Amino acid sequence: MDKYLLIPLLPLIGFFINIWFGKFFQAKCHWVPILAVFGSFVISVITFTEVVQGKIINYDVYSWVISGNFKVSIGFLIDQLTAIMLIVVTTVSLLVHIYSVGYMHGDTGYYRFFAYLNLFTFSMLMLVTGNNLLQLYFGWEAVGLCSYFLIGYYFRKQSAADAGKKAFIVNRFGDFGFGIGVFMVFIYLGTLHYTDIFANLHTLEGQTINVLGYEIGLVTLIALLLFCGAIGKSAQLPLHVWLADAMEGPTPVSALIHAATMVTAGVFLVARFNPLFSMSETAMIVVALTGAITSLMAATIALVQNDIKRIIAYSTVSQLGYMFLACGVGAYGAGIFHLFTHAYFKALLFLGAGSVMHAMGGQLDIQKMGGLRKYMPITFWTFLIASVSIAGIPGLAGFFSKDEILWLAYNAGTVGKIVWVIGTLVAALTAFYSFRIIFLTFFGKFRGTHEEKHHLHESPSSMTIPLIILAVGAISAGWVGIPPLLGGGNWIGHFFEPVLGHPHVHATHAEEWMVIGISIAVAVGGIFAAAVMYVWAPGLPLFIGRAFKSAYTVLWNKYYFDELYDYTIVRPTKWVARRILVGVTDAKIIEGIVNGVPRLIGEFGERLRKLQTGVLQHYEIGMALGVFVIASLVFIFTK
Amino acid sequence: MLPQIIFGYFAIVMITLSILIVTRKNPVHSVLWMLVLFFHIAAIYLFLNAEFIAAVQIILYAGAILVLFLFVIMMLNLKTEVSAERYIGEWPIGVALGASILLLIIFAISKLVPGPLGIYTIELIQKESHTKAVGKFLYTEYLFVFVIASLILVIAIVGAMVLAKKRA
Amino acid sequence: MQTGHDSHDAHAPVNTIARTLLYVPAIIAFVYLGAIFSVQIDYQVLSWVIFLPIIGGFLIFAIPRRHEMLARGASLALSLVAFVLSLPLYLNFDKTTAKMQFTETYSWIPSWNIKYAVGVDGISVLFVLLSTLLTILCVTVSWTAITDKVKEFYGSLLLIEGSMIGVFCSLDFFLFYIFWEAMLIPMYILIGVWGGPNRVYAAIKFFLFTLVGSLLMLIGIIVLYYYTDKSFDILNMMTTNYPYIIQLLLFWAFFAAFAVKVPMFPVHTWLPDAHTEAPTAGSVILAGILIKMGAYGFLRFSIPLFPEASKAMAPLMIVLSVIAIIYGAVICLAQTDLKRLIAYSSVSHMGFVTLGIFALNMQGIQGGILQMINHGIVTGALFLSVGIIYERTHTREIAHYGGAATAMPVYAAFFMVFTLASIGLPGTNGFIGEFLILLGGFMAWKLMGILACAGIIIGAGYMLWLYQRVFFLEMNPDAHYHEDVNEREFLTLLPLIVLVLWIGVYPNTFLSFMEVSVQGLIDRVNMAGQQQLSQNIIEVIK
Amino acid sequence: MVPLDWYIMLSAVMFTIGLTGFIVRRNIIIMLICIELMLNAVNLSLIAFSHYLQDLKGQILVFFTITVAAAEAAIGLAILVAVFRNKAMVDADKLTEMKG
Amino acid sequence: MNISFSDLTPVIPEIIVAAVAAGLLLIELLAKDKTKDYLGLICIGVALAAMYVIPTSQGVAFNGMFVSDGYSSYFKFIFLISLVLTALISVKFLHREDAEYGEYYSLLLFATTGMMLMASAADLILLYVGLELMALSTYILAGIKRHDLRSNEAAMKYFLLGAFSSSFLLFGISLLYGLTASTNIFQIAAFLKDGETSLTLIMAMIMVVCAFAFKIAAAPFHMWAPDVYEGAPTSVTAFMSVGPKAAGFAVIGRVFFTAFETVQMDWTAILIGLAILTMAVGNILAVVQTNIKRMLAYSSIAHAGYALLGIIAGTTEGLNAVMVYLLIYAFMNIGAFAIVILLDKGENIKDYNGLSKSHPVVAAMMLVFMFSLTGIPPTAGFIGKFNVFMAAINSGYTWVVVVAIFFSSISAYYYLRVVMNMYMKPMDEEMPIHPNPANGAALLISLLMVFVIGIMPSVVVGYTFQLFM
Repeated sequence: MDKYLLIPLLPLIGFFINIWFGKFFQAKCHWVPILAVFGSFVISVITFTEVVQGKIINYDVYSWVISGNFKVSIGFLIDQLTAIMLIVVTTVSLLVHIYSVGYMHGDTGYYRFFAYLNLFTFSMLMLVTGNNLLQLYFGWEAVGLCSYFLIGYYFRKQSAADAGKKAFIVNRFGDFGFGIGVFMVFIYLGTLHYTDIFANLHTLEGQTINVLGYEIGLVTLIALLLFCGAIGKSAQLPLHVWLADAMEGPTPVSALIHAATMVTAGVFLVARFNPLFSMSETAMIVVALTGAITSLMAATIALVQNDIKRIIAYSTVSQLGYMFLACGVGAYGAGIFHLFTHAYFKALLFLGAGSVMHAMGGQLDIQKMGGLRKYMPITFWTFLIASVSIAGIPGLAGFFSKDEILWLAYNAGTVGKIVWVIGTLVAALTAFYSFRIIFLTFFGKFRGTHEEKHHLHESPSSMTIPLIILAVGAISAGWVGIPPLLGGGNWIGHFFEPVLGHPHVHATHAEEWMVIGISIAVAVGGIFAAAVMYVWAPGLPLFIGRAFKSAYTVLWNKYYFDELYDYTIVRPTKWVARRILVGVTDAKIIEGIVNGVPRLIGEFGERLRKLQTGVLQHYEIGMALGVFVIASLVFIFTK
Repeated sequence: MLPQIIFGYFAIVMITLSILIVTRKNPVHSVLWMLVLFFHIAAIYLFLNAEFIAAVQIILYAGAILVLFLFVIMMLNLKTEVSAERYIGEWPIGVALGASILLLIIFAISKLVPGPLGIYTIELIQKESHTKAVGKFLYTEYLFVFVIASLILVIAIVGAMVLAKKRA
Repeated sequence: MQTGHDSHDAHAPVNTIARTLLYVPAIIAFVYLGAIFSVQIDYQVLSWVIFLPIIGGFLIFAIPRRHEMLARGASLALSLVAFVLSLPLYLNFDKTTAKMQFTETYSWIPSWNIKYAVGVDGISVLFVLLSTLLTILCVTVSWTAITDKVKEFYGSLLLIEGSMIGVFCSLDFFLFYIFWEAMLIPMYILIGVWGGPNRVYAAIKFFLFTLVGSLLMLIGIIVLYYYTDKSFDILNMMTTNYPYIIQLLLFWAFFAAFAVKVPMFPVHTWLPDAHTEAPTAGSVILAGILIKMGAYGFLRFSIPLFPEASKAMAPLMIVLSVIAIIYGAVICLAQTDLKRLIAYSSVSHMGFVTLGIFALNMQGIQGGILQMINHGIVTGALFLSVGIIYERTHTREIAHYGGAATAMPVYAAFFMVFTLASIGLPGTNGFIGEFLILLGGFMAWKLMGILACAGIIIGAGYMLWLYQRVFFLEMNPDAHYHEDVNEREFLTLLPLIVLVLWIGVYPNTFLSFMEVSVQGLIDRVNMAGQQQLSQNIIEVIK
Repeated sequence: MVPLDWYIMLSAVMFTIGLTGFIVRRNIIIMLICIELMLNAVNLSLIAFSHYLQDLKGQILVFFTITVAAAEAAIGLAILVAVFRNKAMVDADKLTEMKG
Repeated sequence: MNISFSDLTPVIPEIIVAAVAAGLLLIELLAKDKTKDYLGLICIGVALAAMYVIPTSQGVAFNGMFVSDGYSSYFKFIFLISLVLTALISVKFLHREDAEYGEYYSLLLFATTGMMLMASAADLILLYVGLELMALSTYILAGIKRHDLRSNEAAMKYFLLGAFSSSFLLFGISLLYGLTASTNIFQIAAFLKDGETSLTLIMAMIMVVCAFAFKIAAAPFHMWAPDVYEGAPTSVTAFMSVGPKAAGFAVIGRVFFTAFETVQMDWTAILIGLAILTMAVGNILAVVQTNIKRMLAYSSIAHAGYALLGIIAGTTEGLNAVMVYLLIYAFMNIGAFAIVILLDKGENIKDYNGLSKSHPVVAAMMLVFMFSLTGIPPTAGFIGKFNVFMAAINSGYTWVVVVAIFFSSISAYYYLRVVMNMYMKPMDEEMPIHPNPANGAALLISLLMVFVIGIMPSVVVGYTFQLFM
């Protein structure tokens, strides 16, 4: 047995052990999952070192589905891209597992929670390690399932149950396109294995297909269809609506699934298919613009929200948009680099938020917090590090990856310039809302109830240790990608080159300095603005809110996307189901005929029955009439 | 010409009698008109060289069947019935139907081409006497049917007894 | 917050699982030994599997009424034996040939040239196995649910089993028809006697619907008989070429029978009533196998017998399938009755099956067959599950449920797996089938393939919503769940879980059975000439 | 010589008169008489045919018809008596115990 | 002209039956025994004896007037089987109904004689006499409960309409005679073959068709059937619904296929119309019935419609199918009536509510008969239908079969309603039954044959094929 096989398999085994026997282990049931993930982590690290040394692993384990010329295997492709993903997934997963020991302590479904986490880890690993589209699809759906389970973990709560369902179904919309994309890939390339796909891609060049009367390039079409999946999974416009609701899940889940790993699968997909995307300019523009607009939209929403997790969630959407933006301008390496750093600081943000919630007894509203710095210093400092990182203050992880993206976007022609402007704007907003959380939560006076205040405490070590480790990551993860300009070697960029290529840079150093300068400036500006509004002039937000009431309302209601979908899709569908299909088609038309014919026959029978009067003479008339009719008909027709 | 005139007489009388039979209110009258009709029929049979059948017609029909009818009519004592409505409400339909069927039959008969002539010419029958000819034919060729006819008469007797017997 | 139930939650299922797992080795040993035994002895596999349940069913009718346990035990034993006897079909099946296997031929009605001829090929063999398996589960799930007229119930069940297997094995059209129709009688009784409140209406509706359809098929069969020089031999019929117009007419005659059984839109309305009102075992049989006979009929008869007509009519069939997929799925959203919802979901799922079949390519047909098996397993399992909970709560109204996951966690887990399989999550069997079907469908008819994909979205919607309403949220105070699944119920569902995952993870076990046979079918279709239904229609849906 | 057609026409007319009477009359006795009338009409045509075809089979059939007519009359009247005993009327259209 | 004994061989079965029929009258008169079960036994014995001699008594007798061939023998079997079954179900029933007249069995035998003569008749005169023998016997049988007004009414209606229809037959025969100067169907056929078709011939044919349509209760000549079936004693109804109907078909099969061969096109067209009308009327009216005897009467009308399909086919195969159909119909229909008789009050369909609870075996048997009448395999009813459909389709009348199938599906509704009442409705009150060995035997035979023919149709199908070889 190969050790690579163990990477996904260990968590799977952990899942099965825990789901069957978890109850026996009672409070000790976290050990099996943690060890399983730890095992995966260790093997991932080993694998990573192998990949760094240049080894590419690509082999099939067994044939999964064979149907005619359709052959797909379960197999592994571990290259640079996968290796990074392995590291991200296993580290964050391991830390979240450990964190959960403290966070979920005493919960009824403790064993269940860990089982799901394990299952998720397995699925995510299957997703990233697969060497073909179908396996990717398998992982894709499986992580969605785990997400469903974990969002709806508190299934007794209506909102949690709804949120889980919503996440699943919204994702299905994305997968709809994704699935068709997979079909198209198979139909036009005859295979779903990455290597074969990429080897044959050139055959697609120049082919067009007629879609509803429009000639569309085949490559573009396939790329966009695959991108549909990415949109769903990575919560991009217009399918982003599920991610904020997904915060109904336990916080570690948000950290693992809805920040660090699963939601980045879309980015991974686009990066994985970079040869395909690169062939179509249209697709690239769509990706870049989608990313940019989503990023802006989410950042603006995050400005006004009060729910700590939701703010972070919108931040995640925004950062994911960033990654797509990167991919869209051809900077796949930068995108994945951002994915890598984002995993740490965003997981850290969530876990920190979890720690806060833990202390606040489940309170999420940052307006009701304040001054927590004193009560939970570790949480404060780690949270601060993450915020600084995400805000893009130089030296920390977030700065390098974000800067790389902005710089490469700047380089990428007109579209690049546009998205660069947006990206820079978003960077400012990011800094603002990140520090808005910091200031409202950890600074100032405590605004909660007395009991809450009494209850405030630092979290147990099982929670703080992961925070610290992640903080280290949030600081240092970016150091692998320090650009040459700043004296680094951009190691990670070179590392990715064989898989993701490297965009050509035309601009000068001066321009690069300018980009860096602007981004630092907006970051600092954002932090400053936050400080002004939430520390020095606390009345200002209220004033601005009043002054731009309509804009505020729109943002507060998240651009009314939920309502839009509710009124355009959910309600009409249910209405059609209830009123038209059940009420009319089935009940009236089909059943009308089905029951109507017998009724008609019955009524006709009752009529006919009247003819059978019992009066002998009438029978005779019947007979004579019979003779007459037969004879006359025959006479007429024999003539 | 004479046969035609005689036939004309018979035809008119028989049709009139038939109509009388079916339209009389009192069944006894019907039966009596029927009796007259039977004599006319028997006479026609004589014209058609079937004197045995004519005799049977008188003996059996007039002598037996009609008497039976009369017996029953007397037995049932139908005073109330006589005053009741004669025809069913839908009688025009019946009449129309009857007329239509008559037309159809006449239409069909008008195209009648009789079959081949047999050996029993008038001369042969007259030579052998009608009764003998019929008898020979009946007791040889149709003996079996004759026997069966006896069974019919048996069940007629049995049936009449079974059905008309008073409550045991 | 659920402390009242937490202790319950914490211990009872654990014990159940622990105790139940003790049975598992015994079951494995039984099946293993049975397999060894049945493979080694030489017997007429198909005849035994067909007639053992039928004769057994009649014998069970003869059991005195007071011996209820005897009737139950006997039917369990019979169904188990039938299952073991059917194992050689799996173990000794030659996957490399498209020919009929395990064939038996005896002269039956010489004057009409009718033979008793049975055999299986890759298309039918799995259904036999599925039938024998599901029957066992039907017996066990009804163990305590049926308390009235016990022997009649089990007798009918076994009669249905035998007839169903007969349908799948018949190689003589007359024989096929006999089984096809004979099954209606016990099924009618099963629904009508042990069903829900509206059972009588449902039973008669079921009967009349199917009867009308199959009578038209009967005409078709007779016409074929004279076209093939007075022979009911199916294999012989398949090698005959019929004039196109005859093909077309007969295709529709057969369509009437098969479409009703499938059921395709718009002749589907018997199904919600029948499924809903039938007792659990009846629903399982109906959903699990009976409605497969329609799709099987398309595969076994319509397509190979009338390849040109099938090709020409395929667009229409595809459109109907897609309508069924979407219609069935959307209408599920409006259902308030647990079984009715699952019943309508069957309409949708069977739409996938017919879509795959009439895609007329390898992926589509293989996917279609696999999806039939899958649907048999999954929907069968869902109905079994509903039966299990119905036995506790005595209500089918979804609104009367809620919070079942708290009271019955193990049950909830089972139901979840089946739900996921039903919505085609990768890793479960539903995915493989649906994927292949959609792939095949998409390859053949792009627009229709896309629309069918939309059905999957709605599928997730209604199933998860159902799951939420039944299992999530606070415990409904009106619902009396009593206890989690017991050993019997656990063991009833376990084999289906295993199959769900087995097919999901390694479908080749089953796909390989049908590969060659399906290839033969496709060759037959491809060789046939092309007759176009109407260019316009094709252009619209392409 | 009277043409054969005339006899047959006469027979047909009598037959249909009997038929019409049978249909329109309410009294069962009259209906029975009408039956006899119809049979006589047929007999007439049979005898005519027999005569014109120079064949005796027709007359044989008439012979049996008369026999059957007698039997029918006997049985019919017997049934009538039975009916009359139970219901004391002889109207056919009042026998409507069973209908529909 | 001498009649030698050998000439009588073909008639032996008829002679046996008729002789015993006459003898029974005497026996009944002389015997002091109060119960008259033994008469029924004699009946059965006679029937069995007749069946035993039928195979050996083949040939033509009385100058070709009487033909005993495979065709007639098969029908005689049907008559005798229905006689046996009727006798079996009558034995205790008559006692219960207070109608235990010795003449009953005698009349049954006479009626059977008449039918047998009809089946064998090759001469229209014999045909007419045989028909009247049968008809008059059945009139009496229908009214044999003389103190019961319903029985009287049934007899009256049956008699008047029967006499009416036989006068049509007679008129038709007379026309035919006038056309051909012959009453022998073979001679008629031979004569007509050369000449051209005249309207008179068609008129004669129409008259004959109508008369026999009356006997088989084909619409619109069916209207007597429901009333008579309902009013007559149930055992007589069982007999009437099978025997005279089969006899009518026997005659149609013989006369129409030979004598009217030249106008086959015309009578096929007429029969198609009649068949469709018959199936429609029978099935649609049966749906709305509440009395099971009446329902079975309409069902019997409908079945005549199906059987006509075989005649319409106009082939030997079609005739075969009709024969098989009628045989099967005899078993299943008398079986159903046997159940009606078995119950204390079995006339109303509501009486069957919950029967499966109180009398499961009885209910199960009724279920089988109902499904057989519907035509669901593996019962015999299916084989019958299948057979006639096959014949009709082979002759190209597929569309008629489609119509038949439509109406056949309607029939499922009312048959299943009985099953539904028995199995799916709660019991209103415990229904007493009157089991007795004779009825039990009839039920058992019917049930067995329904299954045996259903599963091994060769038993009856192969036989008819041999008959025509």
